Amino acid sequence: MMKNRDTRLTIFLLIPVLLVLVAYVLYPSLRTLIESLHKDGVWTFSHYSDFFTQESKTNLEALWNSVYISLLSVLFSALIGIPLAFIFNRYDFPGRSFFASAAIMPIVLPSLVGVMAFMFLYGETGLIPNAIKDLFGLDDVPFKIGGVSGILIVHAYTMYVYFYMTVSSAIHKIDPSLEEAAYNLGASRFKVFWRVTFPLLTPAIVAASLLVFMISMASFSAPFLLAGGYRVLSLQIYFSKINGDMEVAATQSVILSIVSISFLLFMRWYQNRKDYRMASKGIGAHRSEVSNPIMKWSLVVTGIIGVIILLLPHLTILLLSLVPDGTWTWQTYPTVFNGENYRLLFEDPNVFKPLKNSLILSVVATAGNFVFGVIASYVLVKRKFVGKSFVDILVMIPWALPATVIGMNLIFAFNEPTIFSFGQILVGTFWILPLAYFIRHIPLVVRSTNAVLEQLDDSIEEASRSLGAKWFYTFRKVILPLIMPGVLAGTLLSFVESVGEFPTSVLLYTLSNRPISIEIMNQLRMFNMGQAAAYGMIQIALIALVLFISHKFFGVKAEKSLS
Amino acid sequence: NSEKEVVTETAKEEKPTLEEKVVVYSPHGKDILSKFEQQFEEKYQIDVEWLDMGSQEILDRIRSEKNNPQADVWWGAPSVNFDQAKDEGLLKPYAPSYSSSLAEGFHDPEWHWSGTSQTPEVIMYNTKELSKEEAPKDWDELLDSKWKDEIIIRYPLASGTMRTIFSAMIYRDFKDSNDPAAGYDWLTKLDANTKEYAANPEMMYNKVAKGEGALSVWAMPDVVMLKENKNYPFEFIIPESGTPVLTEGIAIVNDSPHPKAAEAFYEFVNTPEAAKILAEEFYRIPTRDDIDGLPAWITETEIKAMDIDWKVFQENSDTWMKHWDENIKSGEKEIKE
Amino acid sequence: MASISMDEVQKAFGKVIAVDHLNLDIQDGEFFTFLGPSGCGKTTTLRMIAGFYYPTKGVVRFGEKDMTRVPPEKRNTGMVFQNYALFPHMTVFENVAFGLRVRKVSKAELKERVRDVLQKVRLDPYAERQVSQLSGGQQQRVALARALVIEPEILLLDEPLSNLDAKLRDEMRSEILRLQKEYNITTIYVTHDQAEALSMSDRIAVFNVGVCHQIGTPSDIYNEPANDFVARFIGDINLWPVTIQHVQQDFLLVHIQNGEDITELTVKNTTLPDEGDQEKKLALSIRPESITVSSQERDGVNMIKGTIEEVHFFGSTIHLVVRDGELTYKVNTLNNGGATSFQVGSDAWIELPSEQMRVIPIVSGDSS
Amino acid sequence: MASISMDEVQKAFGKVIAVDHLNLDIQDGEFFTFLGPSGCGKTTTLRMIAGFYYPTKGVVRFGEKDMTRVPPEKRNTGMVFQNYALFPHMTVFENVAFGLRVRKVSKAELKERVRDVLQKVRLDPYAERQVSQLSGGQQQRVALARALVIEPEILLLDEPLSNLDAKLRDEMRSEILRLQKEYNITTIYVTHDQAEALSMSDRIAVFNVGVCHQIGTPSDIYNEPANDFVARFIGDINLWPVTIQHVQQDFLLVHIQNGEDITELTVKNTTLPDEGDQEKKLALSIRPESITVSSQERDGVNMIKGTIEEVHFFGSTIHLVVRDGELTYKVNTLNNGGATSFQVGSDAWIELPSEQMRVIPIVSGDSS
Ligand SMILES: Nc1ncnc2c1ncn2[C@@H]1O[C@H](COP(=O)(O)OP(=O)(O)OP(=O)(O)O)[C@@H](O)[C@H]1O
Ligand SMILES: Nc1ncnc2c1ncn2[C@@H]1O[C@H](COP(=O)(O)OP(=O)(O)OP(=O)(O)O)[C@@H](O)[C@H]1O
Ligand SMILES: [Fe+3]
Ligand SMILES: [Mg+2]
Ligand SMILES: [Mg+2]
Repeated sequence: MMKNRDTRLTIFLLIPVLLVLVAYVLYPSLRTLIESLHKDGVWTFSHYSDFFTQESKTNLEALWNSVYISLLSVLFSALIGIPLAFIFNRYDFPGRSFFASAAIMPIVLPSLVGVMAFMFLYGETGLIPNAIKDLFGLDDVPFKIGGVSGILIVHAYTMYVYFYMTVSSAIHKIDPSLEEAAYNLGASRFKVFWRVTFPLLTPAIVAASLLVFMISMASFSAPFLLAGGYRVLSLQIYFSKINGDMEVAATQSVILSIVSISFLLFMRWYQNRKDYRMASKGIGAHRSEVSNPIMKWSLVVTGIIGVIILLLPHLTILLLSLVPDGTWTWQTYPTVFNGENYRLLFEDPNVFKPLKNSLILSVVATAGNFVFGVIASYVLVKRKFVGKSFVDILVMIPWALPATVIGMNLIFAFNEPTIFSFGQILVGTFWILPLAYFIRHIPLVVRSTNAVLEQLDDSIEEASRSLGAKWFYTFRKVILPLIMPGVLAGTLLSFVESVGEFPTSVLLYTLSNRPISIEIMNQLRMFNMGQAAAYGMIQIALIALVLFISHKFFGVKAEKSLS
Repeated sequence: NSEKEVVTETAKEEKPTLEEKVVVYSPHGKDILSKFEQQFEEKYQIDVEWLDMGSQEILDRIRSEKNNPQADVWWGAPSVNFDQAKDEGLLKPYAPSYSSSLAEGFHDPEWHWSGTSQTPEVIMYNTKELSKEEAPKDWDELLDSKWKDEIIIRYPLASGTMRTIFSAMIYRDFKDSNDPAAGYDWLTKLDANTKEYAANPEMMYNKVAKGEGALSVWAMPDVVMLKENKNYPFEFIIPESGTPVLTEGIAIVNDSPHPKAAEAFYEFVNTPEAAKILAEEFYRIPTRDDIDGLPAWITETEIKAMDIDWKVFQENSDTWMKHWDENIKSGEKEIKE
Repeated sequence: MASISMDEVQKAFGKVIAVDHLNLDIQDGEFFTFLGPSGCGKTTTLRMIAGFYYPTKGVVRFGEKDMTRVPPEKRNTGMVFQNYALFPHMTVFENVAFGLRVRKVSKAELKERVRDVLQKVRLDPYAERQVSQLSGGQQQRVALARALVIEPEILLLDEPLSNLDAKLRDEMRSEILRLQKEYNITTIYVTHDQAEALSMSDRIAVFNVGVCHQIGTPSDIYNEPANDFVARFIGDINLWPVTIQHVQQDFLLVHIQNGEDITELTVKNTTLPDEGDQEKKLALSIRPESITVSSQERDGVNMIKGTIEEVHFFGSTIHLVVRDGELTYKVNTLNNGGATSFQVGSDAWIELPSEQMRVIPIVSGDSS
Repeated sequence: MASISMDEVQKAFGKVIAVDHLNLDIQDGEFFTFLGPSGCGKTTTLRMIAGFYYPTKGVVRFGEKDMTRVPPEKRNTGMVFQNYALFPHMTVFENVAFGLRVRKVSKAELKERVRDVLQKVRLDPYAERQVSQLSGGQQQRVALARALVIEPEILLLDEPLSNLDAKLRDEMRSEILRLQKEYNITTIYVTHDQAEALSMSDRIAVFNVGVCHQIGTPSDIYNEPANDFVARFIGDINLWPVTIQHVQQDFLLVHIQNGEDITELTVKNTTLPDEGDQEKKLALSIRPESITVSSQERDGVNMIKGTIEEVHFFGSTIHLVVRDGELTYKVNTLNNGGATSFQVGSDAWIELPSEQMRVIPIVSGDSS
């Protein structure tokens, strides 16, 4: 292709994207790769051959389990997230906006405390099974979670949010007349959903599937806490690392990444077979008024009940935070409630420091994610260039690798001066954490932005440019507002994730930027379940506040482009 | 930390020899650390900054900060961790003023670390479920089939305590036979009785407390602490045949930014007064043999320490644990639907 | 059983009333056309029939059955959307096959029918294309094919041919008519092409800003417009405010103000408006093509001499504007060689045949 | 400096060649129309001029400047997209104001100009609506207003009036023409309405499947079509395969096969095709409105007696089909009272004026 302004623009946009990716994703990852190819100081594939020929097959078993759990996690998350997105975006009922926001609360759950809340709720001695047992006078608890089912429940619970958010933002972009056309051709409600709406959501669903698949592959807390010894690859990596086999850990990480990337390539292929740009003539945003009241209200009731169930773990944390330490040990139900934990917490003059740190870190990292994500996504979706798949893979790697591996990569890469860190040693400084958050959450914003961008009719951009708007102006005034819901979905997710981020934080935090998740972890380590829960509540409140504010201030704008 | 401004003002005149602050990495938790921070700052007028995190994490972190160390003192970790760090050249040797009061096993021969407290591993049981008489008295009694599905064990790979216990079980035979087979066999039987491997201590406590299981094995100070401070229905039994006793220690980080202050802190946390506080308030059994007036639960408990060559532990425990993980841990237990 | 009736239907969007007081009765198998200016409520009405909007007031019936709140998928209507609404994730073939798939038509028959209809809309070579790779007109034809292939009871066509060239439009028109007659499909057609409306429809409804002004056969509408809006909207027309001077057995004597002067004309009596309408202002109407024009002097009733002010060449016809004093007359004549003798500025004699003129009430506010 | 020239331009989408060997020279200030059947490459050509597609081969110039690869925002073109491409997140006002905002027009002027153009497209009451709340035609007018308001050097209109009613279309047409003349805007217009094309354009290019068949003034195109495709595409026409029997000074003697018989006609000589084309098959063409018809017996050259087979009523005109043996003649005549005497089955005498007939080469494969 000849050089022209458009290719130049592509290159101009691509360069910063590539720079960031190479510096902070590729370069550190290569170090892992290199590590995995070393044994006793010589280059070799022996770690890989060991992986597959190992006698006890534990690695293969773990690999298989990981894939299996991840696929099921995708399935279950989709089964919760997509219907909820529908109910809360397609039907209007009192309190809709509250429930719609509340539905993303699971992601707010601090990972360890969250999983423990689950155990308190649904474990063998959990509140719900025992309550049912006592209520109906059963001999045994009717159910309990644990093992694979436990992992899956926790995964579905925390990860459906990815589906919920991406699908929510994409639903609004669907031209309602397409669904109308399908109804008109005689398709039943289900058919319309299955044959038209659902396929049109493909970009969003692909995005969410990728995010969920990869995060389950790399998921740590849930298998660690719930499965006892159930073998998954992410745990194997952790144990290899604990056992000091860094090279084996690296090998396992590389294999995990390869599986995730294969999934990515498969999804890309699947999505690219078809076209999702809604290019009908004119703006067909006649809101369909079709509704069957019984159906509607039953859906709505389901949705509301769903959200209440989704909020139970938060309520459990609230409960835990109100129970003073040592008063709920062997008892089935707690008996004493007071603000003791909060009092202890607030007696510490530094209680707000981690909060402030978390906020600053997250804001800095998320701002970076926003800018980078939008540009990268635009380049990936709307521009042509060779090596797109490669860039796409780079974008997803931070999600495919377990967080601890990312943390280790960063340590390897930046505990010596490099050009990418402007000749500074980053490890041990304030900036390493926001950088880590930024890298971790690149895929979130890029993917969720991709999802809406894929649906955008190109002629809108063309119209703007033919009216004389420069690319950047067009981007700011036309494209960005249109894709805002998707961008915001991703940004919000990445912000929320940053606030709660633990696995890389624990490797990289310093005295000056110690975030709230570390604080919670430390309380837990000291068996202060109550104070940890109280801290968790503060974190939840903080995130809820941010959600509320962003809803108030950005929501208005985003909504407008939705109508 | 926050007091920095206040502290730095006065620090200059009083103790000009110390640096302006000392950075401590420790798993001891906020309660202990705040207490000692406050006392140290009062005495030396310099700032104490601490990061509390798991001992494994400290090791990782000191390793990753090798090129520009941030920490001065590493306070609290089983001696094996220190040995490992020592081998990697992460620690600076320092013989404290009280070195004479430390027994042979309580410090590194080259003084790269020294012990501050000892942690015997014990059998823990739920007092609501079992009486003292019913409870097993020794390791081998755990294998009795009546405890089937009554034992809840912290998943051992990620836990120093559990690794120590499991390794010790193997070591009992290994030290003579040089073959872990008998130990593996023992662990297989334990596995058969084990109801569940809890992923973290909190879950384990919770499950034992609520009676999902009645027994566990764990570190004694923690059990005491849970019982005394948190009202858990726990009691412990020191196995008659002897139990591994971990030494927790303190060390100074190589190339630490504040070496003088580090030494001061090193000394400070193992003064007799400090050791007494630790014992009384935080259930830590001191290593120093020159401390009087210790609480009854220490003086009255007879601890029969297993004779352990920690070097052997350090060399083999990874292999043993790996073997356990891959070959012993029962497959059914992991998938509890 | 596919007659449609709408009874006092109103549709409001917030404060905007898109359709008001609409009463329609469309017979089974009828070809019915909605005609009206942009934004007058045609699409809205169609969408109420298809079931995408519920009327704010009023009732929609198919046959005897109240369909007002029946969901669209239960109505067995086929619709061509004004914006096509093609499924972007499907190929042309899949788009067209969608309705048949839903109806569980067998694989073989489905293939057959889709191929068939694609052939009819001249798109058989494009069956496997993604719709985004089609031109505007091709997309429109996919939309048409998709609605036709299911042979619905009711066909709702919202400007289905607006982006096609004249030839193709002709072909599609006959295809629609053929299908409509063959399967006796009640068809509602929205178009802006009056010739199309007049030539295809059994009956036509003329709308303006949410109100239906006249319903009737094409020649009713064309030759006997109910009021000046309809007259003006359908085809070109000459309209002058008029006062009735004298009512005779067969003829009316009417006066048109021509500046200071008055032009007196005789008009056939049959067209006198109803009593009620006589209160309103009246206008005299005559179609431009009903006026005969000659460059030679002629004589007769309603014969007026003027000068040619404008000449427009329109392919087969020529449109003239002839001025007499303050009055201008629009005149259309065939472009048959001789017509070239009409030159701007030259004299022309025009005749307004008395049986071609109508006196009708004025309803529009302005008189542009 | 807004003349446009395209030099051997080709555009391929994968294997599909949408435009091929295109050579165009559009003068500064010219009103140029693209005409052609659906899918023939009009939009593609327009998009190459606007800069949304880069030609696969060939060069696009504005004036002397090679613009082939200049990005769209540097071209100062205003475009009405076939699918409107309105900004869904903006109100009508904001949509229209967009181009002016980009041009940093002062607040007051911007408001003024937007109001002004909205008035012209009759949308001033809708300024604050979201575009999704508009009817199809209203949206189209927003698209038009948005392109017009910036008074670009080049205006590209892709079927800008297809969804408007005749009256509004008339008004919009004059508005476009007025603007175009006033600011001397080079305008390229795509339409399917031939009357529109013929009446508005300075010149017309007729396309078929990617190839341009003829470029010329409206009367060139209409009266002297280059070949049977153009002839057939523009307006109705009678076309018969023909053989030239005899070439005289002024007249050709031609034969048309009429079943077993032969119909002999004399045609004015001026229309004999070029040498090159004589190799090809030839056809005789005459417009239906050029044929005069009478229900009374008449006499003369090229006078044919037939029977009326079909009568179609088209408002101001009547279309007849007259049969003589195997040959049918399409004849258009004015609906002026007397025309009603044409009845199916009755005799008719038609005359084919020799100066209205043309002999042209046949290029299309089929002869439908
Ligand atoms: N992206 C594409 N990929 C493949 N073929 C295409 C693509 N875009 C257009 N075409 C084909 O190119 C040809 C020309 O398309 P174009 O849109 O220029 O037609 P058009 O003359 O504007 O037709 P219409 O009047 O129907 O709008 C069509 O046959 C169309 O199917
Ligand atoms: N969702 C809406 N909200 C507010 N007003 C609307 C909405 N939809 C349509 N309207 C208004 O209702 C009126 C009728 O719209 P409708 O689409 O029925 O017009 P139409 O007759 O189909 O016009 P066109 O020929 O331009 O398509 C228009 O003035 C339009 O602006
Ligand atoms: Fe401090
Ligand atoms: Mg409409
Ligand atoms: Mg087109």
